[in-house]
Amino acid sequence: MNPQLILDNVLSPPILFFMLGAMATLLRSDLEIPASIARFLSLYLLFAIGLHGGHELSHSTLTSQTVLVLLVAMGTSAIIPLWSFFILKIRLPVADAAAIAATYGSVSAVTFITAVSFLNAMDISFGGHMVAAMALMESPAIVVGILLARTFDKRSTSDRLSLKELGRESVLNSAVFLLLGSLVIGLLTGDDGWDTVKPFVHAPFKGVLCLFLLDMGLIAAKRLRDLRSTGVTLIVFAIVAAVVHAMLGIGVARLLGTSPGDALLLAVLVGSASYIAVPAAMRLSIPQANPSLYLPMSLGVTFPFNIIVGIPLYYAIIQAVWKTT
Amino acid sequence: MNPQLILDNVLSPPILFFMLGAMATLLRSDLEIPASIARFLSLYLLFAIGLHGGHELSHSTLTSQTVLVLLVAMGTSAIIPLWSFFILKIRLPVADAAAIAATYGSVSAVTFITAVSFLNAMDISFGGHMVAAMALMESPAIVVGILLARTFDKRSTSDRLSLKELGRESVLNSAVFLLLGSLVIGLLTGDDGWDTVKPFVHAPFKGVLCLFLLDMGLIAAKRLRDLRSTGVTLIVFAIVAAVVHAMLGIGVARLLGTSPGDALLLAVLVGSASYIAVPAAMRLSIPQANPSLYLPMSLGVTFPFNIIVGIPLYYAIIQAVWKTT
Amino acid sequence: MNPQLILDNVLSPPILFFMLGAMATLLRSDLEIPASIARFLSLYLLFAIGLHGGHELSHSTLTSQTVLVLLVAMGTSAIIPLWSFFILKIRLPVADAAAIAATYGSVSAVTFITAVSFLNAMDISFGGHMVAAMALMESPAIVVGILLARTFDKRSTSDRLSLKELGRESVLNSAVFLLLGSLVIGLLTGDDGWDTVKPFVHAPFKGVLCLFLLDMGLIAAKRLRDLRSTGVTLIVFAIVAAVVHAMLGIGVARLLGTSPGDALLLAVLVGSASYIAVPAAMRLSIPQANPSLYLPMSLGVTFPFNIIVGIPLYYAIIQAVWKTT
Amino acid sequence: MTPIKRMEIVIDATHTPDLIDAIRAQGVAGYTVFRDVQGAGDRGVRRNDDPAGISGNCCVLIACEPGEMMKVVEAVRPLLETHGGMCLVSDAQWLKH
Amino acid sequence: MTPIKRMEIVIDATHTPDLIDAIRAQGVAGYTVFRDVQGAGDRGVRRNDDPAGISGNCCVLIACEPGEMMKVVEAVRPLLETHGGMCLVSDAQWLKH
Amino acid sequence: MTPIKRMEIVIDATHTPDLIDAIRAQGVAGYTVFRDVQGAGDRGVRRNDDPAGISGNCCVLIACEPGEMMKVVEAVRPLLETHGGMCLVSDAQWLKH
Ligand SMILES: Nc1ncnc2c1ncn2[C@@H]1O[C@H](COP(=O)(O)O)[C@@H](O)[C@H]1O
Ligand SMILES: Nc1ncnc2c1ncn2[C@@H]1O[C@H](COP(=O)(O)O)[C@@H](O)[C@H]1O
Ligand SMILES: Nc1ncnc2c1ncn2[C@@H]1O[C@H](COP(=O)(O)O)[C@@H](O)[C@H]1O
Ligand code: NA
Ligand code: NA
Ligand code: NA
Repeated sequence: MNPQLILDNVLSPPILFFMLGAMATLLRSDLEIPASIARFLSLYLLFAIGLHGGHELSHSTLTSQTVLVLLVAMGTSAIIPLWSFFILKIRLPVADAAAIAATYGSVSAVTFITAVSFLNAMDISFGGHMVAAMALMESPAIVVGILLARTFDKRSTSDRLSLKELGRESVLNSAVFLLLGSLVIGLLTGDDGWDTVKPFVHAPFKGVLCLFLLDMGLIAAKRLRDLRSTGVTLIVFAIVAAVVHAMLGIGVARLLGTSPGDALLLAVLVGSASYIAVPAAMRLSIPQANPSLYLPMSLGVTFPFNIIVGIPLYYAIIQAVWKTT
Repeated sequence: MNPQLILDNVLSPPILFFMLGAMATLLRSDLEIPASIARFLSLYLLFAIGLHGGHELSHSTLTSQTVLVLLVAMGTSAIIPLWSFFILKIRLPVADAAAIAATYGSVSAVTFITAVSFLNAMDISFGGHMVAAMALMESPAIVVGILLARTFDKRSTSDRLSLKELGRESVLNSAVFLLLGSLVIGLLTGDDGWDTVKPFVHAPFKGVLCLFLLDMGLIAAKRLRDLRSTGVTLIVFAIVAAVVHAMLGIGVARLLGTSPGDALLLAVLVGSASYIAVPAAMRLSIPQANPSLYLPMSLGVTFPFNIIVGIPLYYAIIQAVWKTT
Repeated sequence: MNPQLILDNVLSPPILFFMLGAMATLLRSDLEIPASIARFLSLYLLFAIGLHGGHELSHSTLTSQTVLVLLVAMGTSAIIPLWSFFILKIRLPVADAAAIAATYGSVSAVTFITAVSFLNAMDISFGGHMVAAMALMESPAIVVGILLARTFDKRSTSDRLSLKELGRESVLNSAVFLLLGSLVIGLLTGDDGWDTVKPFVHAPFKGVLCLFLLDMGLIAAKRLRDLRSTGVTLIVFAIVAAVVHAMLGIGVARLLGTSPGDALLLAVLVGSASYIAVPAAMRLSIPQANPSLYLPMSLGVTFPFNIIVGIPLYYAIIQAVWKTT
Repeated sequence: MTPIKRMEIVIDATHTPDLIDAIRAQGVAGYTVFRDVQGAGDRGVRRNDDPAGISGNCCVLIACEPGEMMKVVEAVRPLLETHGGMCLVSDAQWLKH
Repeated sequence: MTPIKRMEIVIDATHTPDLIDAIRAQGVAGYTVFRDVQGAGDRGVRRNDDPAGISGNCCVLIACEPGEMMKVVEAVRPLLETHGGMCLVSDAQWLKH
Repeated sequence: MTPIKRMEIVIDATHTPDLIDAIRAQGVAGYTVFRDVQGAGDRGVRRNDDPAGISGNCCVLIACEPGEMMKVVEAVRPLLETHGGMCLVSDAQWLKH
């Protein structure tokens, strides 16, 4: 594996700002991004990713391979929580195990974007349908997580939970809704629509991402500090799950015969964990689960691991595999 | 009338985001734009419209027709509240009637912008002075509304109200002040000034508008829900007033012999109702008036009606009229 | 001296928006920028200036003159507080004198940017290392100010103050940290990094500056009002210090043989006073000092003086001096 | 001025809508909500800083008739049991206007 | 610690400057303002979400001498009559420092 | 419900972390923080509007055992002496859940 890849990845402004934020927390600087701004930056990113993805989709033809990739992506999002749950249940209460499992079944949009930047920087192409894959991977994990909690511990889920509620949590969740809505609007309005919004959602995207990652660095370092007190097992899980799931993603991509670019994106989707949509849904529907477990794991461990080490690592593996066969 | 026009208008990103926001409210998604962000987006829009309008003005020559259009625009803003007041007074207390009347005399900057986008998308030209017309239409309605309230019900207006206060409410009102101030700065600094601010106020404008309209959709749907309890009469007024006033605008434009583009903008100005400047002024100077009447009417009914149905409808009429004569 | 220079400077959008903001306060308009937005705009400016400066640095070669300029800049930042302190101590308590002294030793990033715009508008070149000079001038003044307070009045500084704390206040202070961090990231990522962030930090910069200055105008006028009650001496100090220090900057620049552009920037750095980094540090480490003295002086007097009158005045002097010799 | 019970409830921002539904169901029509509140308690520090918006609290202030107080308390209790938070009750005078 | 009256007033954000002028006119120099407060009462739900900024409340906290209390209440009353809102008064101890 | 002391402290936003350290050092693990609070007092008007962020206040609400109250007060007092602010203490009932 090529250490240059890791270095190049680390030396990009988004990653460096993430590290600057983490440093600010560790050195106890009083740097802070106002909460409403941070929330807006994340709305902006979802809005921009959605529109961009929708526009890409409007150009791509629906081949059977594309459909297969989408189905497989949704499938992994539904299956990953299953084994994660049973492994986590050995040590943790049902509610916590289910919430963490759902978190790891789902995806991190910002990890995905970082992988896209990585591919762009190396001039490697990838399919426009991968954003759709990402958008479709949020909901199945939420549904499976809730069902697991409800099956193994009735009291752990919110009383008002019905099947209707279930659909609602997984699709009307603000992050999922904005992402899917923007995707559909991008698809419906095609090139004409894209031309009007492009100067707002495309050109400044990377810069906004830097500021967002600065904030994520601030937060991730705080969460990591919180997590230390809970013991090291969960930290290990957060890294092992990332790598194992990414390998699964790579394996599946190989079987489907995708391009190396699509393979990296699939690896990153399968290997990443949600820290916006799923935590918000879990807080509502599995209130017994402790948010200071599932959030810090995905935000403080898996996320930094993936964007700093994971992406170049997975890509090195993909290069090796795609070459040999 | 051409249904394609409505469809094309609806299929533009701003309108689709408005509808996405409304859907989020109706389906009870927890999507929310932080209040400080929403306020900032609206400051940005006023700032951008003002600078753009000022720059356009700095290029347009002051013909007698231009002056006439500006005077007529201000005139309608002062006269509309009169009849609206007497009609509304049949059913409503003086304070409410006056506040609603003022709201409908004034204009909605975002409706105006949406009409401008509509014209741009269809490659129809219009005069740079129309932004000035818009900026000048806020204040007269405020003054007339306050005077009506004070004449017909002394107790309804704020005690501290003097003539000086009156001028203040109508010109120093934050929305009016920022719009007029930016307009004057755009005019004073001309092309050189415009070049420095353009990348911030021009290129990303449409994208910001989408986010703002997403928020407006969220809010409008909530207000509409609130309004249902007050009875259907006011909803009917909110639509009829839009259409009747727009027809008045078209008629006046025809008499003045403007271009079809200017006619649409005049129709939209006369036919729209304020939901920023005037409500803020009414809350201060006619505190007895119920804000849960005048705000929902303009924000929840007239605004969506105009941007979705009104603009293409008015334009179809203009096409018909301008062709026949 | 050429009055045209002042006029041209005043007729630029940023300065006009500053004046619009001040007018809004004086006329008692209710115009207001939400606090979280204002904080974000100032984070954005530091982030953008830092990245821009880092990118410029990555292109400039480190000559002995450059190094000399940086050292001198840091030197003035450390020395100015000394005499300022002893002059101010005649009238004021030790804590206040030390805090104001530190404020004037340090720099105002926005004054610096305004001078850069001024130079750009007149097509005058300047060195990329000047941003580094600015970034390096924040900390020495903070350290000297704290040491002065501690030497002359033990009780005035915060108990927890150790040498380690001292370093922390001066470097981990959020404004200094973000500026230096962005500078380093800009330097590390060079042209490739710059290309990805440029559309966010470069093109819209001037427009954001206008909005920020609108807010600064609102605030500066309020502070000036507050300051009137404290007596006119401090207002006089705030103007005299600006001019005297700027002259010092010009003198030093002449001795070092810099270009006129660099001379203006040095004058503006030496002549300006901090209203973000230093006040924040003083509040923490010299809590006895009254923030309603040091903040209004720099924000309400020195800042407007420099951006409106100072910059063209200093430049006129530079032109005269550089011509004669 | 009349005597009144002043209740203040700090709860997870995510569950504030549920809390409001619960008190409305008891006939309480007046309340005030403070958003974006941080804090610490049994469940650790809540910094209101994560992008999912699940680490913030809200504080809800309710002035209610002394007679209504207990039923509001009982409506609130199950929510606090599941989600954590706190509820303080004190005496105050209400300015009739 | 000395006994003091603790007043908290919830009023329309738009009219908060008037409220502050009114209490200042009574010689009250100390107060604390909480912005962007939501709520519900006789005049319906106030979500603090409209672009005109007229659907938000502020909460003003005033600690004043027991002797001053009634004149502050009387200064506040007409504002609440016209604009709605609420005013609670309770007893507290003030930490002299 | 058990009797409890309700303390509310308004302090400079800049010094809020120090305040929290001070009360934590007294063993207080529960508190609620309201950010971006404006006000006026002996040190003039604090508008929470400057870019350095030094003109804003925070309000910290602490519910603590009556027995703990005095030691918290004593921990808070030196901070208020140096930095200004205010501290009110009143009685309340805590809903056990
Ligand atoms: N003793 C206390 N005093 C003030 N606020 C508290 C206290 N205990 C809990 N809270 C608030 O209630 C929230 C949830 O508390 P908990 O469920 O105990 O973690 C905390 O984040 C605080 O905002
Ligand atoms: N009983 C109550 N308890 C708490 N807050 C209230 C109550 N009644 C009114 N309020 C607050 O005062 C505002 C105005 O009340 P009103 O004028 O009754 O609509 C509401 O939006 C609430 O924030
Ligand atoms: N009497 C009071 N009532 C309410 N809040 C106060 C009072 N006095 C001071 N404060 C708050 O405490 C902050 C600091 O007060 P001071 O140190 O007296 O300037 C003020 O900005 C107010 O927010
Ligand atoms: Na995953
Ligand atoms: Na109108
Ligand atoms: Na200086």
